[in-house]
Amino acid sequence: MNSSSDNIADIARRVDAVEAAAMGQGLVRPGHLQQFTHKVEDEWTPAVGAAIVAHAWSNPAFKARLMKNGIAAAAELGATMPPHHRHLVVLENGENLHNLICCTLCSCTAYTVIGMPPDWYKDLEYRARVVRESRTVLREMGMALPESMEIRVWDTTADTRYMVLPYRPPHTAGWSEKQLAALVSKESMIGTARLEPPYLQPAHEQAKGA
Amino acid sequence: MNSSSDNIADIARRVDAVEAAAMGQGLVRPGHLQQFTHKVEDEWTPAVGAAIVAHAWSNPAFKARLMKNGIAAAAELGATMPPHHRHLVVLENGENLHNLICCTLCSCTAYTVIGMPPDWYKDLEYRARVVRESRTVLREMGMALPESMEIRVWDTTADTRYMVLPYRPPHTAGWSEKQLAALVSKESMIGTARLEPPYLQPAHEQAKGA
Amino acid sequence: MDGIHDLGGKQGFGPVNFVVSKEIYHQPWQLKANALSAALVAAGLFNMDEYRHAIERMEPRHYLNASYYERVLTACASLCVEKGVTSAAELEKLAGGGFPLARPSVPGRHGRKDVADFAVGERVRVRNEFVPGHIRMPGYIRGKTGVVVQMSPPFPFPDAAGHAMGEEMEPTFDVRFDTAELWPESSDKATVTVAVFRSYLEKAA
Amino acid sequence: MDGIHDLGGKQGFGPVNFVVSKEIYHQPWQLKANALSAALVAAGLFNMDEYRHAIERMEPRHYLNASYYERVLTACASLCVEKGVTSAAELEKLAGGGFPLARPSVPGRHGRKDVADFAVGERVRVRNEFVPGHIRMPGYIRGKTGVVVQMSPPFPFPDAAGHAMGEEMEPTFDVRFDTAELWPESSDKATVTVAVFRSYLEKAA
Repeated sequence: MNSSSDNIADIARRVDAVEAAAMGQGLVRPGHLQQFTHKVEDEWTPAVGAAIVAHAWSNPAFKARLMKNGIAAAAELGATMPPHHRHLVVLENGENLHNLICCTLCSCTAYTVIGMPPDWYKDLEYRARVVRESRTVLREMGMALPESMEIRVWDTTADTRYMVLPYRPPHTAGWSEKQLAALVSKESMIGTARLEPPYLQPAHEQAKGA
Repeated sequence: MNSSSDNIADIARRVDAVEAAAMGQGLVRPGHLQQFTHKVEDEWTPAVGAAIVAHAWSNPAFKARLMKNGIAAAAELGATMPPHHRHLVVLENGENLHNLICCTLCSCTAYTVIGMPPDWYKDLEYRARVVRESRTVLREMGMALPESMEIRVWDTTADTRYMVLPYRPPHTAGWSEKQLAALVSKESMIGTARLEPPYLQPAHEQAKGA
Repeated sequence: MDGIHDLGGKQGFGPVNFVVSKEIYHQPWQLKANALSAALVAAGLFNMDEYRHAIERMEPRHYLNASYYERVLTACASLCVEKGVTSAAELEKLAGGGFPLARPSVPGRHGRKDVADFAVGERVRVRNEFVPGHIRMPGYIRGKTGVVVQMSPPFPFPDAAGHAMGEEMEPTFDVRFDTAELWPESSDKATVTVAVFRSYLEKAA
Repeated sequence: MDGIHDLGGKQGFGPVNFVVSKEIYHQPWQLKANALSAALVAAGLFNMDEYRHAIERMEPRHYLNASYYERVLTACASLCVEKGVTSAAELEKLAGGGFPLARPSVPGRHGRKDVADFAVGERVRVRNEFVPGHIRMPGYIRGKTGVVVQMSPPFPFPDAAGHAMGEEMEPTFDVRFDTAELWPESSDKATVTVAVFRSYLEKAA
């Protein structure tokens, strides 16, 4: 790769080197790491998206606004997006319609709304395969969709960001928004999970976390 | 890559493992390594191709047969090709025409005639770039061809094998076939070198071997 | 560029390692690298397209071997060097060893001024273009025909922005392709919708 | 398959490391691996297309990281396991550690019976096909138009032979393409001539 490739510095030391150089030029302020950590851990979590989903399920007028202008509707619930995310498009799943998000060229997501992208979303396997073999990949990931289910894959190649509005499980009629939000996972807003039976397994998290 | 990828066995031991397994089934005979070594070192050398080139330069009737049926003409000089090399096409360079061989999908060559492929021929850089940027790649490799020189690249995607018949340097009129053959390098039969001034540098081999 | 990063539709990869976990970073340096990239964008040292292109310019083997956050770091380091914040030698000294950077950039290009917007429902074709610089057209849609399903507000044209050639604003069109158009007889039945910049598109014949 | 091995025209790679040397192997194991592949082909354990396809089926990162002769070895080992000469566990035991093999094969395909030979000088188009198994059509010529410059004697059709589906003999046609057709405005002026099997071709419109 270059003349020094046989003796590459430890990755942690490489990070520190760039940080030191940037700080030396005043490009990075002291405290930036703490601020970023706070955002990642406390602000940009899937709970933001889950609240949006639960509100959209419960309030048809909000849902209509959300489908029309995602960023503005999300802002009603206090959600913000970074300046370069100029458009939020919400993709509504149906009983026989499944939406699925990816980014083949890098790993873009609406991270302030659905949370930071999972490892598998950023991995080469997902990026390479999901556009061409969506049904196969989803089945391998534990969700076997019937042939009658239409699959729409969305490749995040520009600064439009997508989030999936999951199909509301029929057994949740009458639930509070708080109860509904607790159901909504990051995976369901990416489209690698659905929330209604038979797709949602009770022990889903544990089974896949092996 | 697989579950054992964190503890991959030494490559020499992996070779020995496959050899032992194949020998155990009688697929590889004792002595095969010595026979193969003899072929690679003493039979499949660029001297075979150089003799063909020198004879073609010196004998127009042979050259005509060579251009028509490479395998049959090469056989006249004792050169053989493996069974899966079913066709040898000879590509004649001219004063303003340059042919260049590659194999983008793997690293195929007419190795019994021009010698085993060099490292750089098998490297990803040559395979990726030479079909799209032939003039640039040749210039980077030390041979700046004028714009007036037509370049024809040949990608060895099937079992037709190619060899370049270099342009005979004008100053070699009257030379013996032996003298001529001594001029002809493996690189000139691949097409990453030419033999006439100003392309042939006296210290070519040393300069490039750094 | 037709780079190694352009993975959509590439075959030979194994199963997705689908682990559901709340853990975002597994090592402190990953968080630090991510924070650093955010800080440098916020400071205006580079824009998102320059950042993405710096990742794409990594030597292909380095790109494929590196983890996501090593790619993030390599882009930050490469752009810091290219923009004069530091030097490769200084980074290697600070890091105490080799520091592989991205390979050099080539010139970018401007967007087309002669393309009108497309209407929702219109059939469009992705131009048969080969762009050596930054471009956000995945190779699998080149020359392919699809239908516009929606239009976005204007974004900076990546082929210019990725080379610091200014913010040329143009909309993208979400174009829906059948997988049968993209990979005939060699894909699962589905549609793939891709956000395509106006300059990459032409009316379908 | 649209695999990582299909490198023609891929951008982002650096200069060719052009070293003129008479040395063919740099380590004894490289010679041994090469000898082994020759012996196993001679013994009839596998044909050249199966061998090439086993290399192509290597996990993409493994393929790019491996040296040429590690790829040779991996193909031999994978085919020995797939054909029952030994097992993966036995190889790992013999080698004293992990032994990464190629990923599994998918079904191959037969050649077309409905294609006539093409004449020298005829304009032909490479079919817009996406074949998940072994194929010797580099991706950069898919859908492209060129001119036949010569025809070869018949060879085994790789898409069948690479999957042990028999030797279906058909000729290849050396088809000459302009680089301006292959990579418009993004290539050096030249022609590239590719040996293309009859089944991959159709008459140009």
